[in-house]
Amino acid sequence: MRNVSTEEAVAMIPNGAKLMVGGFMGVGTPERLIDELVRQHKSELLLVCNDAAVPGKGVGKLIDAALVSTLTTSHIGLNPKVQAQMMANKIAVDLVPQGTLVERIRAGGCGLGGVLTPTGVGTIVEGDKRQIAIGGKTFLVETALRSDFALIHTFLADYLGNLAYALTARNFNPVMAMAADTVIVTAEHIVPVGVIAPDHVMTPAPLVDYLVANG
Amino acid sequence: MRNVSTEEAVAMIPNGAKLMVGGFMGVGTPERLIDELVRQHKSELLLVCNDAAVPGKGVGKLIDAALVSTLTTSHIGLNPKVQAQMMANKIAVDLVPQGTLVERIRAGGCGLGGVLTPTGVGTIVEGDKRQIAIGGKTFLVETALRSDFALIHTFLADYLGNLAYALTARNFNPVMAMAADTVIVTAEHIVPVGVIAPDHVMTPAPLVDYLVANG
Amino acid sequence: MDAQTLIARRVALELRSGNLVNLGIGIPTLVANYLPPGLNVFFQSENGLIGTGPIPEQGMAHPLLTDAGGRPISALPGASTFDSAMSFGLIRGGHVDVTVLGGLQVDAEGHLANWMIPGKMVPGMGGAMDLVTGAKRVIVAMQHAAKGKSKIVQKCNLPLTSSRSVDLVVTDLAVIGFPDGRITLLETAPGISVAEVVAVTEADLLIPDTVPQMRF
Amino acid sequence: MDAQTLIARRVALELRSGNLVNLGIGIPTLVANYLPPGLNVFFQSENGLIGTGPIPEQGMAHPLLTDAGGRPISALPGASTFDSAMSFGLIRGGHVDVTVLGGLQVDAEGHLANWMIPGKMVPGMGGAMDLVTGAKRVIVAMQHAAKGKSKIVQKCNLPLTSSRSVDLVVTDLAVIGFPDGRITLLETAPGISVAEVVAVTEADLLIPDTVPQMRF
Repeated sequence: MRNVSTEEAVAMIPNGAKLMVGGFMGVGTPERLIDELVRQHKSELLLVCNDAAVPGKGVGKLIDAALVSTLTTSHIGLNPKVQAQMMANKIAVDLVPQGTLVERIRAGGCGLGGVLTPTGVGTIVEGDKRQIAIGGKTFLVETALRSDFALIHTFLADYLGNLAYALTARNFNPVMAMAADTVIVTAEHIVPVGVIAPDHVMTPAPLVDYLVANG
Repeated sequence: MRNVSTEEAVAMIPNGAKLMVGGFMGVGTPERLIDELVRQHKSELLLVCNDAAVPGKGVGKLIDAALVSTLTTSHIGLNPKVQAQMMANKIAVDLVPQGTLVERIRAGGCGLGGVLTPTGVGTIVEGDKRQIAIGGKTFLVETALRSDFALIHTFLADYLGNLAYALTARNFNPVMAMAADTVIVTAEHIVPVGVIAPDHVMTPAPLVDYLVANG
Repeated sequence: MDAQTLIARRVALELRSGNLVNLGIGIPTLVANYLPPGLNVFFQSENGLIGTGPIPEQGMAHPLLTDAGGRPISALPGASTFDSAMSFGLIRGGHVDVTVLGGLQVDAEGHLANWMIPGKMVPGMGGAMDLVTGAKRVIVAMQHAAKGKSKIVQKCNLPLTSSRSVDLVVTDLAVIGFPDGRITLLETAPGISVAEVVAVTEADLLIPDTVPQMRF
Repeated sequence: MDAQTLIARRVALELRSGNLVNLGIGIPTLVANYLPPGLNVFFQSENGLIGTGPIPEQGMAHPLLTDAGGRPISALPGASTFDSAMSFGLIRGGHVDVTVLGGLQVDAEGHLANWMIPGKMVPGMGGAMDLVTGAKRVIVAMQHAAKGKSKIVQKCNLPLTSSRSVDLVVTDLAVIGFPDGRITLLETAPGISVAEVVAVTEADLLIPDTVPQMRF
């Protein structure tokens, strides 16, 4: 694990990078990294996140700045700018059921090729996905998702990079922290080793590549 | 959630039941329930657990008493009695790679039909399992496992049934607590609601059917 | 009593002590306000919480504690938090006893459409597909008709949320169920006749000999 | 220096600061005793811990803190615990930088057999299949021969642990690698000649022009 500034962290991300960004309606999203992505104008991003948040918040700021070319997500209903960019063919949106999205990311992080889920069977989510019958029940083969970078926000991080999330800000963060080649973390509080008890660590230190230092 | 005595808890389990039992080499195994299974002589059990422990400890006591007809597990190397019962055709042992075993149980608890894993490809674990190629890589289709009962041991349980495990005694317990029709829990400490902070609950209360009361 | 309150109160009667319940956005959210006295249920918020409580007092909200719509909530004693993999493990794995969702259409087979209107509105399915597929019991809480058109249709022409049929539909006019797989009028709202329900319902409802008035 | 110590010390040189390392039972366990000064690695115990420390002082052991063999261990500052799904997510997902495992046979293609001898010994694979399939780097630490028979064979006749080839084999006689997919003698143990290694090795080793002595 290395400590970096916000600028250094975002400078590592090239245009066109595939990013997973933690958060649910902007709660648990690393806002400092999002702001810096906008400031450095990283564009053509392939974004994977639970939802499109709202304009001006969380990943909504990346949409505001038109930096996203492809969005893989479960919900865009509260961000009218995504709908507008879709109509104008400025963004491609791949809608994935929320439980399927998190399992695909988990699979990517855990070395699985994918999972078999009943969700989406008999709906347009089926598309041309493979189907498998087990015990008379049909499942869709949903394949693993990975990314170049995961941008993670945590409540507590210790000096080694152990992370503990708080309340509903955990959401996609721990799963994404396993599914990217490079994991960059912002923390509300950076604390000495031992402040987070071993049983309360939610993302173990070896998963974290970069921790954004306090300014 | 209901509080029950050890006797009541085990009386619910019929001969021939399929049981998942938490623990890893007997660490994190609900010993009181195991002892009571032996006392009530519940037999022909279909047992799913990480390993066969050692004689006289954890699920090893069920083997000692010859109560297990089928054992699905990843390791029996430290329990010579399993080997002896195998040779005598008194127990059928289905060996499953540890990571595959825990994913199959997780799938059972999470409503997935199974997972696609690279583990076992090109080995005798392949058997007649379906294989799926994704992105040029081959995966085995490993199907979900569920059971009639999960016997769980926790460090802390609160009055509602929220659970927090300690140290390496967590292992298979939280995953099994999702994958059984009936979940029975023993706790080292039963504590008031609120002693376990919401962020530190590892098995939420609604998953627990029965908590074994202090004697 | 307005229509939304009636629906919410009627749905609340379906909950049982100890149930793990997930409420969707809109009318379903109101159900939590009308629990019968003494009934203890666990409410799940799919962004990662069991034990959601009411909107916090002024100045007590925490930005890291919200519902799935991003609005501040509180947590009750005994609450637990978890990540999205666990949250949907609970949902898809059948651990949620009851989910209450809004709907655009429910059809004679009990199929629900509630996540998009092609060419018009594509909010995304969020957690709805997992909830309908995985919850033990699915209740749809919605207006009986929209702009004069029945939302209880013979066959959904909007994209389905799941191939799994819902268990109960509660509207401002009626309670509808699917005993033996037949769409059936179970109760009528106060002051509404069976004939009135039939008149505004596109689906071909089975009408039992006696149809009681809606409890609430 | 005895054979086991030599092997463990040589393997320890392969670890890098910051590595997440999983050590199997037997000789691999000894590797933790010979870390070069200043090297900080995380040791994982697959029963659910990162940050394993040495055997606790007399009277300090806790029954809920053991290694994968059930023996008491301690935990270092910064340790973390987790369930088996997470533990094997780390292993299969490529988050373990190095795993060191014992072996029954390694063959010319780098295939490892280490979990059963049909008809004789069936301990089960435990976590070995996931470790060999998923870890970034797989090192086998074992005696070169057993009962006079080479464990470095042309082709494994025992059931394989994985179709993935291992990266390095360290024995009491040699270090063997697989550059360009060819089984190659990389180092010889102190006092052992190339000819001696070749004589006790069934597999057809590639011998470079110069073969240095084993570092340790």
